[in-house]
Amino acid sequence: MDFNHSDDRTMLKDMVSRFLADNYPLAVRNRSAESTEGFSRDIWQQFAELGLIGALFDEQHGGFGGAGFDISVLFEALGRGLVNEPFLASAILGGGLIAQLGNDVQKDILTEVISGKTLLALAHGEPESRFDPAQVTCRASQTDSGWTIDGHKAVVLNGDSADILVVTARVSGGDWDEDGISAFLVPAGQSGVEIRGYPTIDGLHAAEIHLSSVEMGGDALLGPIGKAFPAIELAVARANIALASEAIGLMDVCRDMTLDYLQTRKQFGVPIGKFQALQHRMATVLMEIEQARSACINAAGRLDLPRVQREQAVSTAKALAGRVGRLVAEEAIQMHGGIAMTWEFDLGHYAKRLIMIDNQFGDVDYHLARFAELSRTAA
Amino acid sequence: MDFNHSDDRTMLKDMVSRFLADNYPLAVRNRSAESTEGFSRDIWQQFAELGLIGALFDEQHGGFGGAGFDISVLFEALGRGLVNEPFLASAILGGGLIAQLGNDVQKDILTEVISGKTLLALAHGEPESRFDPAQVTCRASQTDSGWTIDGHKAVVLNGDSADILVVTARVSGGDWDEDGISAFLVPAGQSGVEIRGYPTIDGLHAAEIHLSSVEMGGDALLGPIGKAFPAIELAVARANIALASEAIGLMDVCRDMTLDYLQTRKQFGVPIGKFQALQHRMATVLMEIEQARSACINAAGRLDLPRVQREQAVSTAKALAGRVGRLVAEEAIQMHGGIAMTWEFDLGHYAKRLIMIDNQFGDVDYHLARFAELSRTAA
Amino acid sequence: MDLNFSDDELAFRDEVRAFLDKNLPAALAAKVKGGKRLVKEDMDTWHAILNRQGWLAESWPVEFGGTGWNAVQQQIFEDECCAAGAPRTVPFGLKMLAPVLIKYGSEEQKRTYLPRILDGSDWWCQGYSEPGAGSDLASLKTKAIRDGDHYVVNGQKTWTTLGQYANKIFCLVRTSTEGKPQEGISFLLIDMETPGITVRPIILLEGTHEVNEVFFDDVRVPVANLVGEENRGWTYAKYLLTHERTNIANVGANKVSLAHLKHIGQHQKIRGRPLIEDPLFAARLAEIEMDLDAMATTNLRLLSSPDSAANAGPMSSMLKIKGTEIRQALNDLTRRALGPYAMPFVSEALDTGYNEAPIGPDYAAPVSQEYFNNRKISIYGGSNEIQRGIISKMMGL
Amino acid sequence: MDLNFSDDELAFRDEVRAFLDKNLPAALAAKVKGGKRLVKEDMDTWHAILNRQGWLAESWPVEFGGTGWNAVQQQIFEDECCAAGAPRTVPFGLKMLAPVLIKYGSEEQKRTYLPRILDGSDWWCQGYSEPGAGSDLASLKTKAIRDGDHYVVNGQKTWTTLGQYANKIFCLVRTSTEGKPQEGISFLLIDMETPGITVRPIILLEGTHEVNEVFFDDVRVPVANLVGEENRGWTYAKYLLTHERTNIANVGANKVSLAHLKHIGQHQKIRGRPLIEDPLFAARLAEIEMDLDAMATTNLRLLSSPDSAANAGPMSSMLKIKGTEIRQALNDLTRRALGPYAMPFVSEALDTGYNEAPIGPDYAAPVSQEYFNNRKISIYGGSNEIQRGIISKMMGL
Repeated sequence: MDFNHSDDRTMLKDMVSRFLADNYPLAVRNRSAESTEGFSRDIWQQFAELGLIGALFDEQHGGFGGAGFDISVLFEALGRGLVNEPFLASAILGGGLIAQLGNDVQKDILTEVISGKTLLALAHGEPESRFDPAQVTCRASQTDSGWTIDGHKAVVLNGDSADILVVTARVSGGDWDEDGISAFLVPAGQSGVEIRGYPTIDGLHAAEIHLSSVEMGGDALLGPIGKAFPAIELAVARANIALASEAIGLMDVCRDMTLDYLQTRKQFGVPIGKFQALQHRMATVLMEIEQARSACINAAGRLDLPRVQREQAVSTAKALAGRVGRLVAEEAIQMHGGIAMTWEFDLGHYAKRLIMIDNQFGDVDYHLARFAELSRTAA
Repeated sequence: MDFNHSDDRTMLKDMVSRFLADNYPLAVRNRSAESTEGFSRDIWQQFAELGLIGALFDEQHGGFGGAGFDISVLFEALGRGLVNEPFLASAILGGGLIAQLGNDVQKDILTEVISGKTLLALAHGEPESRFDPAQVTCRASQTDSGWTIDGHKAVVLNGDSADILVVTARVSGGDWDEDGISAFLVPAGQSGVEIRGYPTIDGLHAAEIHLSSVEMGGDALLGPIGKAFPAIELAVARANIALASEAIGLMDVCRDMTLDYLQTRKQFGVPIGKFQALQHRMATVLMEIEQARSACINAAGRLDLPRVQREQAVSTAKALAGRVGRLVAEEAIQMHGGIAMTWEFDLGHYAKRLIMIDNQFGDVDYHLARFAELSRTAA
Repeated sequence: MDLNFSDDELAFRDEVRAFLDKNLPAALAAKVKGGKRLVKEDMDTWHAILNRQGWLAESWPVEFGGTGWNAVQQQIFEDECCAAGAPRTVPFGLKMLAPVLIKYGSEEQKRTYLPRILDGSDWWCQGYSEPGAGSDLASLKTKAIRDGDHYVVNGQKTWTTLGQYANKIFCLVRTSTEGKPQEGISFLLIDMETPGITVRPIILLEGTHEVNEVFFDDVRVPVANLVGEENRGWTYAKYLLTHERTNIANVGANKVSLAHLKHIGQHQKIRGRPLIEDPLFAARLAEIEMDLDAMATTNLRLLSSPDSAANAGPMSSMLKIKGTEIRQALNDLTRRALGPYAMPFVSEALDTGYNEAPIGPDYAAPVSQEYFNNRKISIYGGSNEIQRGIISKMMGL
Repeated sequence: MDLNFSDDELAFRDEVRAFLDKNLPAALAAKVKGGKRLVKEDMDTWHAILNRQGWLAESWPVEFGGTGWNAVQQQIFEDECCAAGAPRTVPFGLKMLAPVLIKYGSEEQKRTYLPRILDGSDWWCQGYSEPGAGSDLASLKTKAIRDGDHYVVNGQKTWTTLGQYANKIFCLVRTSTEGKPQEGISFLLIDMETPGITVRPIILLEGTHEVNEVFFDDVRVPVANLVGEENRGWTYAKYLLTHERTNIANVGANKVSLAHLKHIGQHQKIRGRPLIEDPLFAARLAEIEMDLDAMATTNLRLLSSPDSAANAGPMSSMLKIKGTEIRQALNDLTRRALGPYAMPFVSEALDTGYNEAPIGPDYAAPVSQEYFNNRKISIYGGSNEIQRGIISKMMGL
């Protein structure tokens, strides 16, 4: 047992932190959040050059990382910086599926992804699928020349910037069957693909994507027909580790800002941090963050264990990120008082992202129920 | 709308409070809890003479009350006194069923109940029925001369003191069907009835009752064959109002004791009530008790409304009693510290009863789920 | 004890319903129910309609143009208005300044200002908080120095809600630095058009403009605009804080939110079945519904209690804390009910005249914004921490 | 970062398991697992077995007869002991007094007392709390006045756990009333058989006898029994409180409780189906299981952190608070799992030799008692409020 990060990961973390401190002030981030795509292409290129995208892929796919702890170390740092560039969409989700399912030709795309030249997005969720990774009603039918895809994909993260969409569609089975789901590579400009991008409340971008008789060649299919679910589940698992880790970074910032405020803001003649009621609540905040951090470590460390153990750890990390994230965001705002309610003060932006993480890939209740179901499977 | 109690009920409340203050010190109560039956026959007789049992029955049945607010006013006062005499078992549960289902001859028993001469108990719950009022596996089969009853009744409140048991048994249908349940009057001494009484952790008494081929005449049946469920549900509703009201009385005592302790106990040179963390928690305790009290008022006031409204109000009162009761009991102990952990100090005895109320006739989660189910029925 | 409305109360409720049915513009109700942004004109419209009916000043005595309704009637009126989708009236003149003027104002002030509140000539805003004086209001620094027939006011107020629409502001200002901090405060009425006043918007974390900073730079205010006595403003401010209890718990609005959340729960799906049938969601919803049902009774119970006047402070505090807790719990569960559709945020979609199709279900657009915006309700008007302090004092701690 | 046990750690775990398998008496393990009351003989038996193996003093240095195990090894040992149903060793001599003696005791004291702790000759109890000095330990009043070669001790200690079995007590006593209250405290070793000592049982709210009051009436204690220097006892007591961190979170015991709760959840039924399949129960259980799983890592992470020594105080506090919260949540959910069968309480059923059939399921008897008894764990050893205070100091508040 060893709870220290390897030197490589420590270096990665320090490098990202330094880069963000020097190049990524919140005002700049908020401006890029209001741009057409919701992030900065220029910064993205710099991230690529620093090797940050490569850190999310293993050597076999042209990267130099890709393990659970690579994800957690990087996303915790990205969270601290409130980074809105499309690491999750392009590398973890889109890239993750290609790395798992792609043939050699398809995998060539990853080189471009890692270099930041090509952007991916995973068009998987649908208007009624909520958090269920197996609910796919979008249809792909086999034709003489390949596939025709129809359906509506919802809240596709960075779907409005992607060059290539990884689209999931059902080739067989019922609406909620794990079996019968395939993934396809669909260029964003393909005829029949209609993309409506929009900002999100936490400074990201997403899109509603309508696919109407989108004709694709046979080479668009990723992996064996109808067998994409395990890869989707694993990509979602990695996404949840990323999100939970990002949440840890955000929580650390919220806690530090609040501690700082409690020490400097005076009311009734003393720093408000002298009020015992706030002290005790801050002690809870501190403890709970450490619990959420431990859950993240567990999930990252168990990513390669058998499915049930892996998924239970992932659900734990995400459930704690959701529960503790809400506690931290709400307490940070409450203890700051009015100032935290303003756009000009940094805290609110961190808080918005922290809360919204709970609405991505499963909220607290989803993961509680899922954990319980997995427990019964295991028993 | 009027939130004041009638003069009659105010008098009842004052009379009970005065009687208990004069005649019911906790030490005496605790001694009677350790007696064979777990309560005092002598005090019970005095309660009867004061008319307290009669207050739980309407005039038609020889009482002078029986409405929701009669139950709530009396049980709140009994809660404040930590009374362990069998009001719930004999008057609300056993008596309640006879009043609803009994024929004129059977109802004659109620005169004896109201005078305190006869004790009843409701033998309804079973080892696996938990809180489900429809789960009855105990069987009653019709014979030439009447009925034969077999089964095991669990945690029958004051089942070891009752003269007559009101036993529920299934005459038809499946284990969880509402239809097909009947209630029978079974003298405790009847052949085949085996009663094992025991104390409970909160100073009451209950019993496991085994019925082996208990032969009863046709006149043992209460009401039409197999149609006892609505009466059982209403008796349980009244029991839950009683329990929730008792909880309010207990909470008031716990709160007052704690406030008193916070004002007098000094640590670090000041009364511990000067510590803001405790102040804020006590404010929560105070508020939540008022919420639980409102829920009790609502349930008592809606007892005569149509079933769904009645039962939702009852579930609300009991769920809040459970949730707030636990908060109050645990906070009261925690704020007192070590002293509250001792037998000699009064608080613990109130806290034990307060917590155990959650384990009678439905805990918080049971009533949350039930409330939700009733909402769907209503929608 | 009787939880049912009396015949008179029922008749009153029917009268209110009939009025709303006839007079509340459908387009306005739709805006309110759809969570759209209201503009000044919307608020003015409803204000005028109520004034025409004589129902604008619920809590004022009849002699000043108020309704003379008792607590239960006021609550019925508020509940019905909420249920119908009426906008809330702007409280600064009607519910905050007016009670102070009625109790402590000069005859002249009452005669001048009360009618102008009713007919909409004046839009008042509140100048209490300052950057350094939030929960600790008594530490305020905005100064008013007597100069002949005027006070000269210098300083800054903040969190001035809807100040961008106001032509008048009532302020707590420091007129003395002697004694306890509370003792040197005065209550001044200031015309916003007086030279030296600057209003600067504060944009909230979710992008809305509700509150403002107001700067005072040598602003000359006639001495006649002092309410009551100099240096006694703290008393008037406290009266105001504890006097206004009707509707502090927001029961009517919370009931509407709950109904809306149930509607959402019926339309959101988990594996094709309504979310509202999911046991965990159903339990969370039940928890809030139970608490709100109890709250409605707590509210009326405390408002109509004979010793309510004596305990006004702690009672307001209880109602405020619990009311905000319930509202925030509703906002949070609504956010969760949406799943991923809580994220999209197209601000323009909340304005009238936005014609594009909604992103996701039509109820989604305002949800997250409301969640974040309503973090304020446990902070302003005396934070919930301050309220807990008031309760604990009342308990003798 | 590596969450897996190393080969060495795995080998150690196997060694512990093999030892427990062979040496832990089955009847004793059954008693522990069944929640039965342990008597002195049970504790003595296990103490002797561990001592024979040389594994009694996990945290002592090897030179004094300890194991020399690191934090991870100690945790493995504790977890395995819990899982196997071994009784916990009585901590007062082994884990509380011994570290103080090792760090601050005289050579003579170490030579005399440490072996006697190991071989069971001495059963120590703790004389810290007093009726007026609970959370505020420094305000203690029990006096020790020097009289030649003796201190004369007068006063009263309370909450003395298992004092009914002890032949020795280590006490904090006041030897000076000058300076801050902390400054006049000394650490004394007292033989319980000295004339003037009276032990009076305190019965807990659920009827058990675990703790005692100890009265001192002109008790003469040789000056040689002073640990360290006079008036420096507060330093030694604080060292003790912050030093002992292994197992403060009770991870092993909590895992056993969780497993037991799952067992109960499988056997309790709702409409014929296991309670554990009820969505609400399952969610409550999952919440605790998740928290415990995270806690296990928090525990090891903090224990094995390189800066753990510096942060010993706040770390212990975190582990203690969270550990007790999890334990109390488990106790509460177990109580709820039983439904009405949480009520019956036949005290004798917890004693060995009780032969009647259990009331309700066989796991029911100890559940409620444990719930109530474990309300103590957030009170004693520095209440959770005191621990939160320590954490907030560490955060600079």
